[in-house]
Amino acid sequence: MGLICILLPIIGGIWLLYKKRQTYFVRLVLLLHVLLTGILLFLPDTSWVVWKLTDQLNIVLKTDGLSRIFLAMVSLIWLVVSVYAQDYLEHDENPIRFFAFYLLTLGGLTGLCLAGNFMTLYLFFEAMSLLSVPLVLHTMTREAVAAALKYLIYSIAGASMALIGFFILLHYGSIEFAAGGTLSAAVISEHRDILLAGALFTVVGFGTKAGIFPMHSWLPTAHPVAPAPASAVLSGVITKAGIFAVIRVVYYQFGVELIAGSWVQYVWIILSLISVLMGSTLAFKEQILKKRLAYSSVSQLSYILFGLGTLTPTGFVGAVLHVVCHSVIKNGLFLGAGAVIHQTHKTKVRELDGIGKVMPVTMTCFTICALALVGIPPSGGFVSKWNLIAGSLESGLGLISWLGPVILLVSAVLTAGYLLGISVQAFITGKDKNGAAAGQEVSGRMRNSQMLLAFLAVVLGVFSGPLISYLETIAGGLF
Amino acid sequence: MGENLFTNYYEAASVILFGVGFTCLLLSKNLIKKFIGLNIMDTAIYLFLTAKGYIAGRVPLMDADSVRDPELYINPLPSGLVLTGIVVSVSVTAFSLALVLKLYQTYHTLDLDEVLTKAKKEEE
Amino acid sequence: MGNNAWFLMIPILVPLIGGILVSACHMEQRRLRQGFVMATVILNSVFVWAAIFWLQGKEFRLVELSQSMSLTLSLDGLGCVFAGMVAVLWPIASVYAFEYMKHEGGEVRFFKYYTMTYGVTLGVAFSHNLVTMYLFYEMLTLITLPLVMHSKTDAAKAAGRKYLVFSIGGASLAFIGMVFLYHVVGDATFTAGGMMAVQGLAAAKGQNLLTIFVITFIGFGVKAALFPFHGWLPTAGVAPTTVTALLHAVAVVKAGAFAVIRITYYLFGADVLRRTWAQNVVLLLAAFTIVLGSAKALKEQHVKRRLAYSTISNLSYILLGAALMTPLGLQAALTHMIAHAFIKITLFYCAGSIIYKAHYEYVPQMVGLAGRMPVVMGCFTIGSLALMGIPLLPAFISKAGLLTGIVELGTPAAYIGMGALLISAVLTAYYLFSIVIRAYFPGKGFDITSNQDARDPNWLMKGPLILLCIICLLLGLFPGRLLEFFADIAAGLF
Amino acid sequence: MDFACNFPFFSIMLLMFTGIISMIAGPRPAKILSLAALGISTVLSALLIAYINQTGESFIYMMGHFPAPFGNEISAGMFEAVMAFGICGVAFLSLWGNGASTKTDIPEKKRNLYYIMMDMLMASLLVLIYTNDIFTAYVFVELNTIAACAIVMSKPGGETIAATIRYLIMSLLGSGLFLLGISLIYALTGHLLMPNMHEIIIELVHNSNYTLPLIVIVGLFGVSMAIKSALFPFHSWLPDAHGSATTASSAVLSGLVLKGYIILLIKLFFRVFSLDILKEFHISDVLLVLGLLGMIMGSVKAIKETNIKRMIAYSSVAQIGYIFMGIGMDITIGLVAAVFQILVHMVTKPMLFTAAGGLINVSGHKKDFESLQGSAWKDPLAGVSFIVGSLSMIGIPLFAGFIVKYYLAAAAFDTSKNTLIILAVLVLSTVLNALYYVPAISKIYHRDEASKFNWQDVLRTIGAVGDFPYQASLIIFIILNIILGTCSGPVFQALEMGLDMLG
Repeated sequence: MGLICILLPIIGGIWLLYKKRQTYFVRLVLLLHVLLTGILLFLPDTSWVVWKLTDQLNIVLKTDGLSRIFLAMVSLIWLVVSVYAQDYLEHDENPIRFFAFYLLTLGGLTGLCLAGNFMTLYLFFEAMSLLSVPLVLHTMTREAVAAALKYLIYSIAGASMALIGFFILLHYGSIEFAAGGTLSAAVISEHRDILLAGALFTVVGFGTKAGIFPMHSWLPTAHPVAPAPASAVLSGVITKAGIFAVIRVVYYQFGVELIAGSWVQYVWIILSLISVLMGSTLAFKEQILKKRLAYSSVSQLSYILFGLGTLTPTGFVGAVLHVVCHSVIKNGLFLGAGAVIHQTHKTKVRELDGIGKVMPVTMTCFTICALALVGIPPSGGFVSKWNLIAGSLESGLGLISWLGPVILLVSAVLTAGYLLGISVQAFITGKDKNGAAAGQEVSGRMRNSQMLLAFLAVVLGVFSGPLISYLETIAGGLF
Repeated sequence: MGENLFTNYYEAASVILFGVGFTCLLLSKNLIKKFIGLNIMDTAIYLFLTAKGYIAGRVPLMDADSVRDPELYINPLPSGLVLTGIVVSVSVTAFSLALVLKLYQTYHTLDLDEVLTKAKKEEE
Repeated sequence: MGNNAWFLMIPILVPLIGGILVSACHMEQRRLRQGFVMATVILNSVFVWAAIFWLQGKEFRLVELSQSMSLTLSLDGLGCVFAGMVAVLWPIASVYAFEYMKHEGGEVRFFKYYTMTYGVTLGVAFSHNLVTMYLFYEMLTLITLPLVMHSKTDAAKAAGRKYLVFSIGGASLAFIGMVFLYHVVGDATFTAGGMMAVQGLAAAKGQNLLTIFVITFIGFGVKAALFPFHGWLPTAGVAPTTVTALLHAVAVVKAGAFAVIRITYYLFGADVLRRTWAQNVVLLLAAFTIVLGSAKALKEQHVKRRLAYSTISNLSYILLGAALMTPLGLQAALTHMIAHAFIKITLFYCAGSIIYKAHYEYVPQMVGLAGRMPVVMGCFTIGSLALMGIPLLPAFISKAGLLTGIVELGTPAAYIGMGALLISAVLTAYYLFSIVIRAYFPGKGFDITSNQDARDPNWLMKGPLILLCIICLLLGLFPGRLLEFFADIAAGLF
Repeated sequence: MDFACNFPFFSIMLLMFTGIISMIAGPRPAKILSLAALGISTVLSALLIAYINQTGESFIYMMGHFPAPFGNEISAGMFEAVMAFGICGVAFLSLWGNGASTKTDIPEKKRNLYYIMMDMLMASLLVLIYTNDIFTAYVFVELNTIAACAIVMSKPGGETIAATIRYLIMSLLGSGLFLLGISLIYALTGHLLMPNMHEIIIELVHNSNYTLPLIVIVGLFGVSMAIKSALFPFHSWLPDAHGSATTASSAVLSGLVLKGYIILLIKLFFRVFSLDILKEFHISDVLLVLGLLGMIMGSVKAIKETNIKRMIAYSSVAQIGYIFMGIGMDITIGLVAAVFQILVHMVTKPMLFTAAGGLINVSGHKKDFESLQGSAWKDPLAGVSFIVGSLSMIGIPLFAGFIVKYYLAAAAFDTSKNTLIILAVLVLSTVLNALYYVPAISKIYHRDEASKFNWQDVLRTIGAVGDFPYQASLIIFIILNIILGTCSGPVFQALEMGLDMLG
């Protein structure tokens, strides 16, 4: 079942690449994928060894709570964005290729979500990185190619850092995912330092995908050059793959009790806090719209890493929740930005005066998402951040547990600064700036998808109850 | 040291001679001179040998007809060696002079370096 | 003493004679020559496999050199690995060579030496003791020299000279080690787990022993392009691609690695060397070479030289594995030996086909080539992925082995090696994918009409390529049996 | 006093008388005579080897049965016997094999003189090997010098004469020093026979009198012999002499004559002095260093050389370096290795020269590599033996050179000297050897694609090129080389036995 779920988009993509089908084919595939995912959601937990390379190394697929959440998120957003993309790319010279790799990437991601052990995780992680490269360099401009290579290198570097952890685990424990970690107490007590080092490497390595300091610099380069739908999913979803991997490795492999209170945890949290602050300040200073969003991703993702780093159930819940919210929101934002660029070819923030007059829907959705990201109740962002902060207060890390929330709040303020500023510019224009913005509202499809995302952003906040309780059950298994 | 030199002046002289011959053999360009130097060198060594064989106040083994007791004679062996040596050096000298002659006929010079340069030219 | 052990001579002699015949009968007609060479090579591969199946453990003494030294052939597990690998690759490579050499000229000469090399390589694999291996090792150098200088250009001659100096130099370093073993230790027969005598000696004059080991390791490492003696390999890239592919990615260089494994595990013995400064020295050398090779490959714009540098770094993977001196390490080394052989020959053949068809030799020229030569670039991509160590492809298995072995050994030098491996993994991805990506995504304003003439080559070249790719994939998917076999070998040594 | 003890004396006398008789004989009889003499003395020394092997001890033979000092003595042991055997045999092969080229190179009326000189040369060499009396040694050194110069210059042309002159001067210098050394040692010991001198010198050293003069004497002997055997830096005369002479002469000169002096030196060191004394005087260190330098410099010079014969001559310098290195390590195994190297070089170098001669013949009597290109296809046998020689020089197993290298390196492990430096030089020189022999091979086997050459021709030429003796001798040389390379054991034991007979 899971295998079909993975293979479907991959085969679809390859088919598309060679048969050059019309794009309704894409939607068909995606719908099917959502359907399958839906079915998968309600099937019981399973674990299935697909392939035995050696007795140690094998490919395993499993479904559990975490994978369900991520899978649902991924597949849903993919569908939404694809709808938007069809109109966005209608004048593009080579939409087929874009969609092909779009599907392939989805395959990779699905595999990642369903991975049952470290080996599989690594496999699909690499696959997804490689397959998403074409999305980045789709426009084929010089800087696009450069950015793509940078993206590639950072991903590979991250992955190979993670490999260190992989092999240390392979030698000292097992690489199967099991809630609460796989390492026996004896091993931990014996090889503590090695294991901790491995854990740190792995976290930073996978964190690279999530743009953790000091491995963040690819993100603002790669995301903006891609076409808007691509940057949306890159920044909204694919980055979450890194988060997912971190969760898997930390909570399902090394285990909480190894890391809790160790120097690794401090390093981790401090790194994430640094990137939170840095990301939002840079975003604040950034003038190019998409770049600004990218920087904001850096900071937001580090919120999540921070939440995970607290190693508390609440923090965990908040983190995963923020994963979902942020992916919805950030997609919404990018789609909005994309819409603006698509219609007016304006990329700089200060060119956007009065854009709200000509593109009301877009900018409204943009604003809603912005508010959600800042964390205004009752949006999703609020709930997740609340949990994050609560988590850090629970964590009992002394100074950090106080410093963390402060930084989060500061960056929230900054967020408000760099996002709401745009909305304000867009709607409230000075009298002399009248009609500065030309062009008109985007087509129906694009509008709908934006609206849908904005709607989701709010809904997630209001009806977050069931999700939270579900997450708490998961977290219950981990601590 | 000083009277040392004086007492065995034969050796001193022979060493000096040897030096002269050696330098002459090595340094002078002219082939004839080289071989003269060689001869001087040999002579020096013969002098040395004979000096070694000489025992003060005795006579060489000349007239074998009137046999007296061997106490009166000098050590005959070095003399024999010297004779042999002289013969050898004479023959060597003859040979080398013949060579020089031949060389002069071909190259019309006695300077070895010139000869070699010419020989090289001949090769090309 | 097997009654039919003399059969071990056959696989060595057949190609030598065949090669001589090629030039003796002066086969100018291409069909005849190709038929003949192909027949010889395939026949010989059959012989090799026959030997592998029936003659393991047999030994055959050719001649006594002196009281202690004798030329003896025998076949053990390790030999089987090497011989088997060569026996599989040679026929495939020959098919490719037939087509490729058309535009190089001097085919008679080429195939003469090409065939003879086969025999000599097998000789290295079949050696029973150090002096025998030394003999074939030297012969290997001398017989591949004409292949390096094939084009007879000044560059080729210079390369040949460099190759000669490095190889002979390395061999004579190894010679010192050999003399030490025969003279001081008294024997140098390959015995699993190292010779007792050495272990006896290890107690007595350890330092001297270790020094000699390092010298010997470096000496044989020269053929495996170990820093600081790696320089010849890129220079030798002037040779025809078939040579570079088969010899300088597989036969010759692997012979070096093979020799290193021999001396480490079969003469000095891992137990004597493990956790000594000697091990650290060789580990660090290998690690440094790994990084250096990949870095240089990144800087290099000439495709073949880039691949050559990548060979340098990958060979040091093998040496690193060998230097770990743990069962896992050896197992990984052997795995990587096989894996890299197939992968690298694939890559080289892709490069060769590009040079052959499109006459492009530099990376920037290969922009948008994928449209023109889908098969070739496809194989190239698979090769690149494999070399990067993506799971389900062969190199991943060996890397897994290496890194686990490193963790197992756990000395600082070993962890440095781990760092080197990971760095070079990144670099590998970079220097290979910068080619692949450019080939598939030429970039804006790339006129599709350029490289019109570039086409996929005919089946004589395509066939081997695809076959090799398939083998790569199979190796990656079904490593089980192979690994077990290696594990058995390794188990015998500890 | 067995009859066999006369064999050394016989073979020497035989050669001398052959020389004298040849004066009245024509060229062809002269050749036959000397070949016969050489053959016989080869057989005699073979028998002598057998005899000594049986008795297991060396013997002293008084010429004309006068006791010293009136008659002078021959001392023959295994070492001398083996060397004599090698020298006579190789000389026979070189003369026999190169008869044709000798005929072309040397004018009709001089040829019998040439063979006379050859006889004299051989006789004097045998004396150098056998003699027990150093003054006799001196006399025959001079005779040897003259004869050698004669056979160099026997080939007309200014080049040879010039070479001869240089050769002559250098060797006369050498013999002068040797004579000086002799007279000094006589002055010191009052004896000319080696054993007697030995006793007295042991005594002198024992209560350390006359240390300085002794050092001077050893130095004089060392230097004089070094000059004559072209040890670096006294090698300058060698390439001219050996490069310009006719092939047979070059073969004999660098194969045998050089060795004669080294053998004499070894005898002096062993029978007059002893290893310990040499160690004490550090003369062996000097020899070692010079030997090492020679190994490098000779090869370096050879790499630059474009004239094939000169190249081979320079390689002799390097090979001599090997010998002195072996001696200089002043341990027995090193000496054995050195002596073995003497043998190996005896059989290898003449082969190379003969082969080179053949190649030169087929390529229009030109000696530079450009004109030699592809000559190996015209004379396959020469090509093959050149390859064998080169491989042996580089030190590939199965060939003699490998064994030598092996034992030298082995000695380096045992010696008290700096092992690593010696080994390093050994490695370096191996590389250098390869660096000029392999390109040479590829040159003579070079075949340009343009010239449509036909293998059948080559097959035909195998039998055709060169007369029978030429081919036969080449083949024998190859076989000898491989025998020395593959079953070195017995030879080695013989040499070891010989060396402790000397001491």
